[in-house]
Amino acid sequence: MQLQQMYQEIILDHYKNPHGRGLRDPYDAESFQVNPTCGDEVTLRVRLDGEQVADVSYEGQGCSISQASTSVLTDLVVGKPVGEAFKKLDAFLELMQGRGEVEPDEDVLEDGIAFAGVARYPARVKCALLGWMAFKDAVARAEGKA
Amino acid sequence: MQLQQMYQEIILDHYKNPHGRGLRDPYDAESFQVNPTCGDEVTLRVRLDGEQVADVSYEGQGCSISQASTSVLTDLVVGKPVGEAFKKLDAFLELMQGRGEVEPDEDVLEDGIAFAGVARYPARVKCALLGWMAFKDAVARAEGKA
Amino acid sequence: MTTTVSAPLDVAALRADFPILGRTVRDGKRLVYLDSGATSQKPTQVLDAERRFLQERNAAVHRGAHQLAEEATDAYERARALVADFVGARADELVFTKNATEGVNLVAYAMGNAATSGPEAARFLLGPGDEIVTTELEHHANLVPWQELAKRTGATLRWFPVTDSGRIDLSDLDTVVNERTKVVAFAHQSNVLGTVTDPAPIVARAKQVGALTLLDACQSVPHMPVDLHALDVDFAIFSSHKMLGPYGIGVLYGRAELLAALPPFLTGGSMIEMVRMEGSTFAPPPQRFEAGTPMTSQAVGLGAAVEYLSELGMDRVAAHEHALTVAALAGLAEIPGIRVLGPPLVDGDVADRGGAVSFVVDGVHPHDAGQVLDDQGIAVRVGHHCAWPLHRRLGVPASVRASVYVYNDLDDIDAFLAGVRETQRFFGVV
Amino acid sequence: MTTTVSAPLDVAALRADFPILGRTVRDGKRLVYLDSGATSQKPTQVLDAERRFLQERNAAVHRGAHQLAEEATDAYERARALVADFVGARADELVFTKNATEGVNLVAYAMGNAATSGPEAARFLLGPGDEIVTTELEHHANLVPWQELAKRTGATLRWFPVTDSGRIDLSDLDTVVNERTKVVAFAHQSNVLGTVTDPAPIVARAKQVGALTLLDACQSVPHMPVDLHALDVDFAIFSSHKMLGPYGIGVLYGRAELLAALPPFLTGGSMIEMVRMEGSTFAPPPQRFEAGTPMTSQAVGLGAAVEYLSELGMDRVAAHEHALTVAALAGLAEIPGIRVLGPPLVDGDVADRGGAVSFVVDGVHPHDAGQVLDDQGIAVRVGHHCAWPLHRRLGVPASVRASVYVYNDLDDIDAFLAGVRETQRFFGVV
Ligand SMILES: Cc1ncc(COP(=O)(O)O)c(C=O)c1O
Ligand SMILES: Cc1ncc(COP(=O)(O)O)c(C=O)c1O
Repeated sequence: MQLQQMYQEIILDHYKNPHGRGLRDPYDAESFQVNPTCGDEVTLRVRLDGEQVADVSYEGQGCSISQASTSVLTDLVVGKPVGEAFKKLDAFLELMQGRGEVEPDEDVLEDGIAFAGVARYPARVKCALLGWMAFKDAVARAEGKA
Repeated sequence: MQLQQMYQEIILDHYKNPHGRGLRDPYDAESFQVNPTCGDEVTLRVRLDGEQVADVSYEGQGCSISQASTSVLTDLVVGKPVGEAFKKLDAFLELMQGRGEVEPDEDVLEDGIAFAGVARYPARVKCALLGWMAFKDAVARAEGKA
Repeated sequence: MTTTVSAPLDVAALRADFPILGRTVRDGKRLVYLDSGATSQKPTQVLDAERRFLQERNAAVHRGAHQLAEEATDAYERARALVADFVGARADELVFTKNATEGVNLVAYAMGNAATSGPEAARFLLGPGDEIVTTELEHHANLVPWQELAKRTGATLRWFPVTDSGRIDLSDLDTVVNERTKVVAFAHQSNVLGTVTDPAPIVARAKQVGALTLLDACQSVPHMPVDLHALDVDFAIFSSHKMLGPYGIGVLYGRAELLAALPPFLTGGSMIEMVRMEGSTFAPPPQRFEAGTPMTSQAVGLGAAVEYLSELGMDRVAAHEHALTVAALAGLAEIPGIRVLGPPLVDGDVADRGGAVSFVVDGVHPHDAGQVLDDQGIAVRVGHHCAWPLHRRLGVPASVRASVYVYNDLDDIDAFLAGVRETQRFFGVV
Repeated sequence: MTTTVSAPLDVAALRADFPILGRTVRDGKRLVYLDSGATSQKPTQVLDAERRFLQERNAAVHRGAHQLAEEATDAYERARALVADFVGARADELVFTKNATEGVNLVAYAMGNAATSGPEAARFLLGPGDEIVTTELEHHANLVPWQELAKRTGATLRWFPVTDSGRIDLSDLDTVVNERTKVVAFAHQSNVLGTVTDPAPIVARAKQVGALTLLDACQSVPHMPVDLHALDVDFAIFSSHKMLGPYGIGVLYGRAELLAALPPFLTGGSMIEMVRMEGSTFAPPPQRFEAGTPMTSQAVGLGAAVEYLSELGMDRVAAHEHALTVAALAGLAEIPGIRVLGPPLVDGDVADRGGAVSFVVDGVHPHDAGQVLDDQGIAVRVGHHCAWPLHRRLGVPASVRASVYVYNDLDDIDAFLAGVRETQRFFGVV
């Protein structure tokens, strides 16, 4: 069944037990992103500490894919330098836009490699990217401020 | 050749030697009509004398069909009661919109029956009606005034 | 619904006209197409009509004097007459647009253009203090153009709320539609809930206060007999692609007298009377509203679609869909953890409800539910179905929608119901 | 023109792709189709591509999550990429409209909407004192929308005059386009005269004063290689039906940065970001400008059309048409009593002149001339060809236009020239 390729155990685990969920203070910038076709939304906050991503907190509603990928995002970027976080973002973007043709690098994406199956469903790619786009936007805002 | 059916001698004669052409004073009302696809136009004046069409004068540019049919119009309506003129107008309209299926009545339309062939070319029907529409409009204006 | 019809649709036979239904998806699953509310499939007869036109008599319409141009113009205008006849209107009351959305925008922009038009357009004038009325269950196509018109003119947008069971709440009709109201725009049938609204009380009240009415008939004209003159609305819109016809063409109906006074919207070739560099005058309707080269072959295809539907009989189409809808609702009612949006079955039946069944599965996001259904070959729509405010009103971010048409049968409904149970099983919510 | 091409078009072979050319008209006359300037015929490959799409993968694009919807969306977006590539643009710079006319209206209305939009739209703002520039040879589609925009905003419309030989007169370029100019809209190739205008000086001057440029490429994109990035215009429009593609779809090109700032025009489904009853926000381009269900299968057909044209090679297409145009002009020059509009042959050739040949026959009204030609199976266009001011400027109420495309050959030109002589004979002017 193809479905199992998309809904990997890792994804369902993150969906049922999301990491880092909830909005926290203090934060440097916040981003609100919405998926216009399904109405899914995320509000995501970033706190930077110099060049480090000190915290990412978020709240929102959405499908298993969008919720799980935001949870994975926090695991991947919190505590990392912004430059490294953006490398991961680029790798995740490449994976998701690869139509299932891109081989993910587990060293970079860790649990994120579970989304390889999602990349074969173009309509779901936006779901997987929702939190990541919010992160990108929030960091840009935070750096704009600084 | 189908063409001869459309360009009857009568039509070509009226085209080359139009009756009643030129704008004359006095008049009760004037109408300007244009064929939006080809730019053909006619300015037509009507003078009523009580219930009689006392004069129709016109000027314009257009194809043989539009010029000839306006010439025929003046022959048919000048000196006639308005009611009779409108009966001829209705008969001519019916003929022209009949797609070549309507048998014209020579007693009513006289030279106008020559246009039976034109009715088979829908794109030319508007040409044949240009002067007649101007006449209808001018009479309505003249009567509105009176 | 109490339609009495001689014989039901012969679905097995007519499915042969839709070769796409024979294909498989997702590793060999039979395609169960339940997304006709978004767009319908098109029968071979429609495709053939369009192709025949293009290979035998294609030319620019209303512009040429040669034989091909004559034949093309005849085919185009014949299609207009066929469609007009299908909805109880006169041919010159029908404007071809690119889709239903353009139709609403046409009316909204043309009303805005009344400000720079002659006195005959004064009845369409709109400004601060004036009100535009719509409803909370509208498709975005019948909401956003009015929001924008309000923004451009300073008029105020008001709306009818929606009841818990998903019907337009008309209890404040006389307040919502009042002397300040210029136009009332509402859906004949909701694309999410299937709820059918009787236009009569709204039209009566609008007439009382001199407001215009616009009926969104996108989900009614394809699915039931509709007689626009009998409904007595001022404007109506619908889309070809939802009624077995081609993409790229929709219809705006306007009462003859109103179209005659309405200022133009899109301008350019074929809609003019006279053009000078200094300014232009415009042709009478419907040409005034059909700027540029029209969707010629698509009109011919739409003509073939209404011929196809007329042959089936719209009463029979409605009865058929009603039977499928009742079966779907009855089946869903038996599955715990399913919340159906809109009017429920009462004693095994429901009135004024067309064939759109939207629902949520407790514990499973609609997107995820749709994915499991898709994996089984069942094509449904997930999301807010371009009716975001309605979803907000009903307290759900999104829903799953199954929508039926002439080619669906009870096997499709059974497959769908089994698919919903599989969704719950897959996500472990049962 | 000095296009060097390896081998000329194999017209005899490609005519087999256009079955309509095999039909007869007016009692068995061979059809000589010389009205491609109005609309082109469509090859079987285009019809097949559209039909295949509809019978194999039809579903609503950008809205569904099921497999059909995925495949349909892919096909639609692949078509956008193909067309973008064909005109040297990026896919996200291309908006699908219903025809070219809608494209001009889109820009004109969206500029008008800048008045009620945010600060990012300020560059499009227009009011009294501002100027819009067009030319005296424009098709009504690139004139009337600007007249109406001027009327709505209080801006002033100005225009470049036309020289006796039918070229845009740029001698006052620096006066006509000045600091008050907001937008300059002009045709790449005249649909009446065939005159090709080099955009470079106009674009350069517009940039100097900060004005936008819009290129009407309706008659250039189908007939010659066009690279929009190289031409450096801000907007451009063209129509599918004139380039072997389906009706019901046109293209608006806009530089990415401009589309990103341009306010929406048509509003409704699929172009929104977020909708509340109180107001809405909008998606990024191109979606922002594609409200409602798009012309899905038509986009696929247009994609197939540009593949077909690319395979022929646009250089070869241009060279082929040039040869036919020169033959037609040379033949007409030998007939006394014919006045050709636009640039004449000089030493047997003419530069910057595409395949539209318009003329008047002394003593014979164009409508009558067209009728005689039609009677011989020759389909030409008569009238003002939606360029009324140009005809007024040239001192004729109307003209006869023969326009060629890939499927025409020298036999067609010979038949046409014989037909013109027959016209004179029939009306006794020789
Ligand atoms: C130069 C030019 N501009 C604009 C148009 C309008 O194109 P459409 O009618 O497809 O909108 C045409 C064709 O009619 C044209 O030839
Ligand atoms: C009720 C309703 N109104 C309007 C529309 C818009 O139709 P279209 O997308 O064809 O313009 C739709 C379909 O999407 C609809 O269901």
